[in-house]
Amino acid sequence: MEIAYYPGCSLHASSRLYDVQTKTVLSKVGIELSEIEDWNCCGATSAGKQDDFLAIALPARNLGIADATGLSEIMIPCSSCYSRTLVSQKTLERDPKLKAEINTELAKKVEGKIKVSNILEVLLSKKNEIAEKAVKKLAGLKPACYYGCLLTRFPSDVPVSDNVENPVAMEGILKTIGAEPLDWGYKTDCCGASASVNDADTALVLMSKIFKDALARGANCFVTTCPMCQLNLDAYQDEVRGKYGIAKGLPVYFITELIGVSMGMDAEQMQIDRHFTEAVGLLKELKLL
Amino acid sequence: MITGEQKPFEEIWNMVKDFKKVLVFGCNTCVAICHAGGGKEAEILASLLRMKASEEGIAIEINHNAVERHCEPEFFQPVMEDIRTYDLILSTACGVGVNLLSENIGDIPVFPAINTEFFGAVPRAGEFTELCAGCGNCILHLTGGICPIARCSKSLLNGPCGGTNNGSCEVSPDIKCAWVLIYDRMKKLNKLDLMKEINEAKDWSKAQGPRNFKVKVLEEIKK
Amino acid sequence: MNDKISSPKKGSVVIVGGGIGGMQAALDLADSGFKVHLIQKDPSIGGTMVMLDKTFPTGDCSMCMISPKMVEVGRHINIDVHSLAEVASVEGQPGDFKIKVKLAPRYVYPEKCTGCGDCEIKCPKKIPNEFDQGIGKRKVIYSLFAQAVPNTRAIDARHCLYLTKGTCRLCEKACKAGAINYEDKERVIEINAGAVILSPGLDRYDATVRGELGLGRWKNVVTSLQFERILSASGPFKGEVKRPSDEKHPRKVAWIQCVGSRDSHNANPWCSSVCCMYATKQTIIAKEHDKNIEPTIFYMEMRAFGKDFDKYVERAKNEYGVRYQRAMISAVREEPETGNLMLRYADEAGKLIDESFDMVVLSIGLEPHKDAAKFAKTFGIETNPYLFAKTSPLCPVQTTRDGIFVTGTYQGPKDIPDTVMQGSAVAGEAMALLSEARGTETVHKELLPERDVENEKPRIGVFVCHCGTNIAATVNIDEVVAAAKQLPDVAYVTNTIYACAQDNQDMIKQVVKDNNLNRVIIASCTPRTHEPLFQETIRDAGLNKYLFDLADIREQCSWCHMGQKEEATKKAVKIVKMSVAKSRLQKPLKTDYVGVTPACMIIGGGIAGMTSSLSLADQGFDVHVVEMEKELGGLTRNLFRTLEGNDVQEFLKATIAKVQAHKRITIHTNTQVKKTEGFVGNFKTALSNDTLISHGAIIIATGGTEYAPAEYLSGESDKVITQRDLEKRIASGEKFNPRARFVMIQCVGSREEPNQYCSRVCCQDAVKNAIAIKEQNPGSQVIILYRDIRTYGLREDYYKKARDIGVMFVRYDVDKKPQVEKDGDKLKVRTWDYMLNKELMIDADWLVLSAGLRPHPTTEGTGKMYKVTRNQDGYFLEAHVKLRPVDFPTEGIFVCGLAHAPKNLDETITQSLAAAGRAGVILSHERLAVSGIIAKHKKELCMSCLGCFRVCPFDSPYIGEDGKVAHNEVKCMGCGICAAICPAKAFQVNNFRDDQILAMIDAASECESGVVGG
Amino acid sequence: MSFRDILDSGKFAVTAEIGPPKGTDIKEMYHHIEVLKGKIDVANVTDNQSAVMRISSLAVCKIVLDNGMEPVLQMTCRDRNRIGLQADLLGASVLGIHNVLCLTGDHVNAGDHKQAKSVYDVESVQLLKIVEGMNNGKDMSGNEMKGATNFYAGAVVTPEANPLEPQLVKFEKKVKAGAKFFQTQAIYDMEKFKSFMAYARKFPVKVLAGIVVLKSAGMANFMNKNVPGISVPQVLIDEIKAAGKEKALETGINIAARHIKQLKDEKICDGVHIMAIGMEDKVPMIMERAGLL
Amino acid sequence: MSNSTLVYSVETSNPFLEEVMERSGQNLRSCYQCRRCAAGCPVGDEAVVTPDRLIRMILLGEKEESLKNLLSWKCVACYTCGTRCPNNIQTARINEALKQMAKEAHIEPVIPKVASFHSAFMKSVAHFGRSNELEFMGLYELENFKQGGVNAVMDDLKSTSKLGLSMLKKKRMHFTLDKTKGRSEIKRLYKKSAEKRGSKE
Repeated sequence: MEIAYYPGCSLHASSRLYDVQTKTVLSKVGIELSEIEDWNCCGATSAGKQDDFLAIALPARNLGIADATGLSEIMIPCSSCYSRTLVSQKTLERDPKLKAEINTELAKKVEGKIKVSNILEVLLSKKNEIAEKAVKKLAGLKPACYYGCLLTRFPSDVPVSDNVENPVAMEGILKTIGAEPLDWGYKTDCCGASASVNDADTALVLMSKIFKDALARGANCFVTTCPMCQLNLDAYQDEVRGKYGIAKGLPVYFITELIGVSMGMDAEQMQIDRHFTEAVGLLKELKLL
Repeated sequence: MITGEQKPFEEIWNMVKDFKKVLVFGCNTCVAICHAGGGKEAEILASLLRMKASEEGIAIEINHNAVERHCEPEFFQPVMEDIRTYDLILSTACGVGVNLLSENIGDIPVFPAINTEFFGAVPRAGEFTELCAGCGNCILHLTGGICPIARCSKSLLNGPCGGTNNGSCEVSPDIKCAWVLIYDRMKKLNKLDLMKEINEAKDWSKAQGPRNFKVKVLEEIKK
Repeated sequence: MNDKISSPKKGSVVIVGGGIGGMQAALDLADSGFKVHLIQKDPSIGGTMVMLDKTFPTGDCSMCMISPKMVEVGRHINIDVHSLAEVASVEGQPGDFKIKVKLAPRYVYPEKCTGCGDCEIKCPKKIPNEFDQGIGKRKVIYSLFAQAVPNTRAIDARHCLYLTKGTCRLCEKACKAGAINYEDKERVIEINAGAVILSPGLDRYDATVRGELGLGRWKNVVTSLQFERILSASGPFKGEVKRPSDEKHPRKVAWIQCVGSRDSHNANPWCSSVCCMYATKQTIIAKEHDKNIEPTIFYMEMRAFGKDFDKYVERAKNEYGVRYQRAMISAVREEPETGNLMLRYADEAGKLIDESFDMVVLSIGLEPHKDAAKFAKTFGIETNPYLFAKTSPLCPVQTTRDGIFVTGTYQGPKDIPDTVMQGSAVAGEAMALLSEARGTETVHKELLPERDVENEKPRIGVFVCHCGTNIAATVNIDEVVAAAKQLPDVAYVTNTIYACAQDNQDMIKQVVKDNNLNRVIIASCTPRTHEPLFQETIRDAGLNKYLFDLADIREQCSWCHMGQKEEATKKAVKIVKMSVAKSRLQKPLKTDYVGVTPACMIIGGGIAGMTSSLSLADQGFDVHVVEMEKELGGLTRNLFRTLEGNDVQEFLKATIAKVQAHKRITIHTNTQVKKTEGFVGNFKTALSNDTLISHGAIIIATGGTEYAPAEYLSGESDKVITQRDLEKRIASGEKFNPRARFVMIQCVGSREEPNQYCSRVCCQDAVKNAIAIKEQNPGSQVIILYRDIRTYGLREDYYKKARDIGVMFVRYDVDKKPQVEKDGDKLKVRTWDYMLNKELMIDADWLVLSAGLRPHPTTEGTGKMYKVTRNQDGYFLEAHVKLRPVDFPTEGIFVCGLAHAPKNLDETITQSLAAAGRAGVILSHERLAVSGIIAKHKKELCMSCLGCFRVCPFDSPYIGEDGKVAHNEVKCMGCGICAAICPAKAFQVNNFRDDQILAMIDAASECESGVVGG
Repeated sequence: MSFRDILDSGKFAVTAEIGPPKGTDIKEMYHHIEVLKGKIDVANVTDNQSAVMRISSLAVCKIVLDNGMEPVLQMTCRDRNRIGLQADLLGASVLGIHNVLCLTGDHVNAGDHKQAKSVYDVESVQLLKIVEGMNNGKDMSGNEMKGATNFYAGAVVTPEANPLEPQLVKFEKKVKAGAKFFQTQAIYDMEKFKSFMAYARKFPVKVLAGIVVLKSAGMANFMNKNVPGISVPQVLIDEIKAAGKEKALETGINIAARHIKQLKDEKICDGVHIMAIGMEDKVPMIMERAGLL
Repeated sequence: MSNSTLVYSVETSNPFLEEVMERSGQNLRSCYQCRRCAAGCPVGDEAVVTPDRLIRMILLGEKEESLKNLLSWKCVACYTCGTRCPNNIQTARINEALKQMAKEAHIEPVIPKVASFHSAFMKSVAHFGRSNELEFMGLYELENFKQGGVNAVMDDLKSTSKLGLSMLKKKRMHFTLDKTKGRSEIKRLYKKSAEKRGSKE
């Protein structure tokens, strides 16, 4: 099965490992990702904050390209890109005038027919296959599944496939491969990724709350699908721990690398060594690597 | 009517506990109406005492009876013979009844089971209010029909004291200041001038007990 | 309505849904000559109210209030309860509907099942108990709750091991009555009825949809209904307030209001109307159960709009220390170690506060029931966009299909009294529709002549019931039988497995005849449910029914002394002894009858009185409307449009025309009541126009008045007007300056001493007028200064609309009221904005005061004349705030409209129809039976102390012409208060005479004389 | 100059209270007399104030007199019947005490002997008449006495009572019964007091305004709630509150001084009666700040 | 918050309110002050003004205070407030509108670094069609320099360079520039956006 694929800037850069993992794992369950050609940045949070028009128009160009592929579905692993693209698509659906205006500037016009999916929706559709391919059960792995803001909350109303405030897709998938996800209180709270560079204090306080709750509930790692969140929680962990006196650090996994591990892939294949916070040790401890 | 309230049960029990045969004797007039000392209350009290006796393991025979009035000998004379078989009469009549029975019964003690209160009106079911003190020298015509002797806690005769507080008495916010009531009433009756007259100090001689009087007509007839 | 009905109308009514509203309608109809089919989807009737612990403001146990009604419905000869039933289709026309009803299999023969519950004990499978909202468990063969009606078990086929897997059959073995029927099948029956009443009740918002609130996630977050079950003595914690996670006693408990309500974005846009009050009630009851609890209610607006509601809230605050925090909670977070819940809120000053609570209760709102859409289709009625049945404020209980009526929460969110009111209202509407068919389908029982036993020596028969194992497992029945045989005057003793089973009823009748018994005692369960049944049994055997006595050895013995066999048996023997002692002194009592004048007098010719009069006249009764003013219409004359936009003046005109044209209605304008004498069924009234009228019932619809404000420069400036003035100006087409600036002030003369009540209508009026102004001139400025906006129920839509079109709402506090100053011919209003914490200064061209409602000045006099009480605010006090909202304690007198409390037009119309329905029940009888259990007055013992006269709630003692107390037995309800208070024992209640009670006490204590210890 | 002369002269009079102690230790009372001597015009000696039992006011009046200050004998009707009252009046007269303030007296309910039988054989108005009679050489029953008294009789009035009208009726009666001067209950609202004075000025009597120093906002609130006839306006309470806890007393003293000054400067009444209630030491300071010393 | 009296009138407050409503696409009028947004705002403690109060300020016409409020700059655009708002008001969108309006009114950014960050990001996208860390960081520091001089840059570099170093170490940063070929299209979109904004000013 072929699905259109929009990696976004991060998966080409700071989170390249996620790009690798996603492609590898999905191909194992029979999904072939076809990266759309000559895509551009979605505008991310910045466009939303600075320029209403571009916030819709930049993703629109990608949507036009995607529509032109003739494929029925496009998967966007990055939560920010997913959010921007989905909102753009739904906004244009509601606002034909704006759609026409943008389309005049585009080589490939937005039609609006392609289904925009996040990675969890795609993984969920292959839950049985993932379970079948899982040769290792991730027993002893107690992840706090972290969805972040952008997967279920949007700047304007769009249909959300999971419970907005208590999403459970990630837990569902992880359970099928034998992990023991915990319920906790900060699944969808903001980690402050967008502020970590320009307003670090704010970002640190938000992260500290997330860490404290996950640790108090006995989590031994985070799992996420958002490259921003992953980078933020992973890279700033020392600062958060130092500033808020948090005793323990936690590896922050992409869901894809855990699925990969359960499918029997090693750390190198999954590029697990590219985490800022040591992430291989726990898996080794649990005899998963 | 005369109002009374039953004494605390413990107090009654302490009066009764050393006797062997006790009659709880009710009066079916005034104190029956205020549910303190009628035949029914006498019966209830007798029953409570029996329970208490049984609880304490003390053998007392406790019975009850009642007549229409204790303040007139004619009413209790018919049961006198029976009453004399007891070694204690616990009267639930008012103080008048206790006195009169004591005088008539000889050497058997008569104890009060109720505290006699006052002559009362019944503004509402179960509520009794003192409106007259029986002082023997009525001045209600000067005070708009509201008695400062009975209803002012200091029995003042010339207006409110400084303790009147938003129409209430300094003794309790539940008591209305009689003089504020009188003022309002006099104002309504357009008699405020009368209120400005100084009332002389009260002649308390008419209120000094023991008092008695004779009905003049009957005196005449007797003659 | 439809005058082209060719076939004759049917005298029966189908009621769909047996909650409190449906039951009220069923009883009113069945009591007034109509056959009722009550269709209930669940295995028992009862609806939502049976799940509640206590109801406010009286704190009465909900079950204790509703259970007698359920029993009455269950036993009523003219009500057929079809449980586990659903309507499949409705065909036909008003007066003659054909209704197909699908009966789901019960797997239990209802006629054989005695409800003993032995099967339930044996059933091996437990599933979550939906009645306890999933907190507890129940068996697969079950009754919905202990007091279920019909009291037959049902098997839940989805979970039954035998029906799903083919093994088990334990219930069949356990049932001594042979009532299990695994072969049961679905059946369809057809009912032919004249009218259909829909009262399917409600569902509750599923708060798990909003994950941030933690329901289903954090154990100590419960819904308000779950909390209700936690409070309930029959609930999972037996009434102890515990939290689910660790069954510890919570100290700090938070209520979060508006969960699922007033949220057009994520949930339901409407206000559920009931949550503010039930949350307040729950805090009070919780505090009463456990004084250590510290309740906090997080709310947006305290919608205490009903009669005496504000006072109740004040009581919660001041007497119980309930904290009301005006702030909404965004999310509920569990603290990992303690299971406590962290709530964050912004206080009034804008400060963010984190506060930890031991438990959180979500005040979930009401919704139309889950299959409302399908339901509407089945019945062919229209719904509003939210799937509530579509009605009009002017015809509040009529659906869009003629002959089909709606009541209760299916019409819109509402509380118990409003539901009961609508129950009686639909009954009245159905009575009016089917008046000509009244009595055509009901049955009466033919009775044998009573045997004269007056001079016979007592011959008592005692039947000791096992109640399956309910009694027999704890009480040694043989010992009780043996002991009973030794008692004086006992002629016959036997035991029986189920005294109440049909075959045993026949046995008892036979034994009475064979042994020439003249008294019967059954030692079994409670008189509350079974006494009428057994009385009927001995009546069938030719005995006066008052020669029966029930010795309760189940509720009062085997159930409360479970596991103490010996002591329980001893107690059972004593209970039987007491019963025998009483029975020996029993005398046959006569049931007297009085005739009924089939006419009603209605005091007040406003919309309330007129609505009642039309309904009663349509029901076929003569009506006298007494109006003190020279024209009909009352306060409705000042009302022009409803919030929903209906033309009120048009409606009023039409109503007056109908009243004037109706041949059964006599109108007395410019007239007042001089004096009324008599009692229920037989009143005689002299009017000020010297007419003398005879009537069987009275409806007091004396209305109210509008408060004429003295505040805020009223009278000093012609720019200060009332909401009513403004409505009139708008209605008369006045064109305001397109940039006119309006300031409206709410709660003028309401909700503060001495008028500590909400006038209920003002928020709607303000919103209505504000919308009208903004729609006329979008550029005008309308600012509403309010304390709480109380647009309850579906009215919330209009509040939202007002905001959306730019009406500005600014809250003020009673301690910091707005200040108004004159500024030339303009006005300046200063008020405090609690959001910005600063003073606002607003220039106004118009100041519109929302002046409240007051009781009509005649209320006091009318109250005195009929000896009916009024509440603190001067409105008439109904017999029971929950279940008898239009009745007075005095039979035959009813109340409706503003005389009862402030209310909106639709509510007045509903209540007026209800009053007509209730009055119709009485007037439909040719004669009224007077119970044998009444107080008897011995004049020779009486000393006229007036104790009885003052305390009797029914006014049956009176001061006779001789100046002494006399007693009107027709009015007597046999409550016995007079007998208790009478110092001279001049009053004795039949069958509860002092000699009987004393004989029972003696029998129990075996104490023969007054001597103890000696 | 005697008290009567001072008032008749039109001088702004200042009186204060000496409260007799419970017990025989009178050191502190001596100290108070010392503090006040030469500053105030006369000292009122209270009579079992608030129905709390203390040294008799007559005895203390004598002590005050002996220490060089003129006393006013306060006399209530609560504890003595008409015979006792007259006997004490004669006693006072022969001891050289010539000012008497006639009061009805607080109910025993307020005091420390709640079970006592209240007397109230006569009350304030009648007591004034008794004094008047004795000044004319006759006792209450009209019997001629050997030697008349020469009392300067006064009474009290509550200008801020609620309702006020019945109090004013009584005020008139007191004037009629022979009261020559009035000492008022504590006043705080100048406007209200002025309107009272406008009324009182119709009668030939001297009025001394009662002054009680507010020690704290709490005390003000307490009095508003619990003491009949006293109402402290909110602005004064706010003023004390605003000053903070430390400065509350200071502010209270300033308010009292300010009021006294205003009363004197605007000639609103004839003097003030300072009820120090345990703060006799501060009276000179108040007077000083009011510009009276 | 100041305690001075606010003189309210629709005439004066409406133009600003309407503009915010139009630019943010949010119906502020529907707010009934439940304050859920305040309670749920993750930066509520830091931002001084919470969404509810910001909405009220705009409703009541406190234009200047609204344009200078700290919340708009602290907002992390998590959309919690709007998601839970019963009246569907996304304060994050209001914040975006206010910042743009502030910029157009030449009001200094309350937190300059936030402005620099996003403006740098957008410039970086304009250049290559995609965001490239190195280039973006360069632009960001340049913006920072414009706003706060050398100190601001030095301050920032200390923390960011540390991160950059570990990113390099973990092979999570790359040096080849990712570019979109259809950059002319993107330029046209930028131009259009500028035109649209221009027409508003």
